Amino acid sequence: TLTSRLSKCHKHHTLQIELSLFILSSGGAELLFDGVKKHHVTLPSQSEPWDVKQLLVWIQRNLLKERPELFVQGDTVRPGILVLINDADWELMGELDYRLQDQDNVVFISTLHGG
Amino acid sequence: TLTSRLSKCHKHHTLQIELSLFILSSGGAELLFDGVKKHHVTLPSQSEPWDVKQLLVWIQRNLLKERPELFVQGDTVRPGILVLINDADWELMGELDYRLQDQDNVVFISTLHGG
Amino acid sequence: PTKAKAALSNEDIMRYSRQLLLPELGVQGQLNLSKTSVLIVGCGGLGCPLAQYLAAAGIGRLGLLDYDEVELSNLHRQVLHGEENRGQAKALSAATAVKRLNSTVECIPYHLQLSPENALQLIQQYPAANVSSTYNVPTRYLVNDACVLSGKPLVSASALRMEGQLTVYNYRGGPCYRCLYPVPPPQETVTNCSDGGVLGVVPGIMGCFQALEVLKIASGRGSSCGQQLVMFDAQDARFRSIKLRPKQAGCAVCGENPSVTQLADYEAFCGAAATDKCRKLNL
Amino acid sequence: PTKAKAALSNEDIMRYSRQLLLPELGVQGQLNLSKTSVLIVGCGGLGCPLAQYLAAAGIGRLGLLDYDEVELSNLHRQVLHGEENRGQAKALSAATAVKRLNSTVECIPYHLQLSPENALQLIQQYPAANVSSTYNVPTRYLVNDACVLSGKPLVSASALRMEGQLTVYNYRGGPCYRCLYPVPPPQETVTNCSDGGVLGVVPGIMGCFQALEVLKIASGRGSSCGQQLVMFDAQDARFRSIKLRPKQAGCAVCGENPSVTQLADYEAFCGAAATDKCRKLNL
Ligand SMILES: [Zn+2]
Ligand SMILES: [Zn+2]
Repeated sequence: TLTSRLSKCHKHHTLQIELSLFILSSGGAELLFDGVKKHHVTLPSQSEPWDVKQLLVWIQRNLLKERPELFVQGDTVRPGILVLINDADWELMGELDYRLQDQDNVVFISTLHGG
Repeated sequence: TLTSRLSKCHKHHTLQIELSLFILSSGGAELLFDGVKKHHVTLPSQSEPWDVKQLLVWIQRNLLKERPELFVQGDTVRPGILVLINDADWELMGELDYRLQDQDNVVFISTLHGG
Repeated sequence: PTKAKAALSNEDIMRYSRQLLLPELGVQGQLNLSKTSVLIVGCGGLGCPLAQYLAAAGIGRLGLLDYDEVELSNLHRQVLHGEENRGQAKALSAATAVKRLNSTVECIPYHLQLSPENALQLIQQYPAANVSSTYNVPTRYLVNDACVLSGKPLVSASALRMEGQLTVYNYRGGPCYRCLYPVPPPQETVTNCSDGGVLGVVPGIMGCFQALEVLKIASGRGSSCGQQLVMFDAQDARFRSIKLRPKQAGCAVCGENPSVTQLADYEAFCGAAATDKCRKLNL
Repeated sequence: PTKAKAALSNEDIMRYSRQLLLPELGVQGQLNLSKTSVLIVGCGGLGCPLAQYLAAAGIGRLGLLDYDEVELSNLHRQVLHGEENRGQAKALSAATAVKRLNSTVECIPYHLQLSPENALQLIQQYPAANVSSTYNVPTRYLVNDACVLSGKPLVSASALRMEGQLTVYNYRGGPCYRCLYPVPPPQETVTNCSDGGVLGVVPGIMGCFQALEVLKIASGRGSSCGQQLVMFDAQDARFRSIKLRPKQAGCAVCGENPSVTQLADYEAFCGAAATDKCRKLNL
């Protein structure tokens, strides 16, 4: 199904100029986003399809208010943050290489340590 | 959105011969269905669109094993059973007159009285 | 009705420090809790965790109502009671346990059965959320009507076998129990825990959930479960939230021309007794 | 290890009658519970309801481990303890409360800190599910590795502010904690309850949920939360279930060529102390 989603995604991007995403953060990760848990964002059109690696850069530039090092390390998310794409662990979706589709749901969740 | 769904539904039926539904029961209502909570059923094609009223008759004839009076009273479900269509109370969807669409999710839930 | 606190004591600040930190609660929310009184109808599988977490959080006054006595067969799910409380009134046993946890909560045990004669007077003493965890059908209609007539929300839950349900009735323009169920179910279709069984931790989860919604209402944040049915299936560990119908104009008690304007005979209305002591197994 | 019961006593049948009725449990499931021993690491906000419902349901043996003493600021969420238990070891206080509810459960309090030196020996005494409700990072890796090395499932939950998370690790071929988090988080990103606060009923709900999954595993039905992350948001009263990655071939402890074959220094690995007594507020 990953392949079918990817091909659907390609088709999508040839038709479409902008990419609309739901970005959610929880478990404390929302504190990096000014305490706001739900963001509905629109990524500008570009010739290549957007992948998660590019999304992380875009988020750093456009959504994070301070201390980006608590969100990314190198070109990936920092240890302790789990990324979910459409309610599945991003590891199942291709991680940084996953090509985003319109209306995708991306969640950044910080592991909780309270009890 | 109800109107748009209905028109989508009409269009659907002119293209399609059979109607595939997910029928779920819980809260005790599943005991009327031989204890099985999830049924994936296919309704035969007919000239008119299927509505919930007809579905209740079909269920009585095809799924209920015994004591249909514990499921329906007159042409509607008996008091104490709530009907949900695609995760909404059927009262919001038109109740008996709601025209079923392919892949609809219909839930029959018995009110629980334990504590 | 309950002593209006102007400020938190040093001991309060210590005790509630971990929840005072929450922007969703804070000092004002904690003061709101201390001014809230809640009536818990039924100190069983739902009422036990409910009373426990409301008391722990610092609810001002807690009414604990149950007509029944503690039995050994209750202890697999009614975790406020202990072996030594067998034979004791559940309301008293629950009050003792709650006091052990938080002696600053005003705890009032009612060892009696809620009836059309006493319900309104009792419920009017509890200005905020009125919580039902009662299972039999006549008492559900009685509590619902009493809440509608006194203009109070009803945080209602139930649990049976491996399933649970929760709704906040009569809340912010949402439906009441009668809006959803205008006609009582046939008696032979009603199963209770003695008949159908229940895994104890299922009312545990649902009772905690009730406590959460009561605390959200009482602190001033508001519940997210009005006009919602939360369904829990313990076997696949799944919750589902269902959008319910709005308040019904034709409802007999909360509608535009109500026919129910005072409490009546609910056993006759439901064709059932308001106890769960004896009941046949059906479904 | 725990006395193998061949049949239920008359008192057992009475006590557990409401859950014996369940086809999902029945007499065989109840006997399975009575043969199960569970180690609860941490008798705090999660451990309290967890111990309560496991004992109520008739788990055979319950190990209750906590190095800490009861404080007033615990009581808003750690509902097994009472005001009179202030200053007492949590493990002892919890054991006393559990005994009050069900004296037939073998209860073993451990007033100590889990360490690389004692963890394996302790955990190996608990053949079935091993439950962690511990919050600090080094202890999470320690418990995870000890469970993987002893081949036991780990029913893990956490709660902070108005949120909860739950996963069953190392269960039926699913991932372990390290498969998900091969590298510990930077210490300044770790918040605990003293820093971030928590609404008491949130660990209440998550601890009950842990009890449910332990009971499903212990009775023989199996958990539905392996390779799943259950997220709970108390503010909008929503649960979400997320499909996680499978067991990772490259995992340092459960992978094909594990580099962790015995317990090591977890404080050094995580750059953090294995207590939650002092920690700065960050996020
Ligand atoms: Zn109404
Ligand atoms: Zn692993």
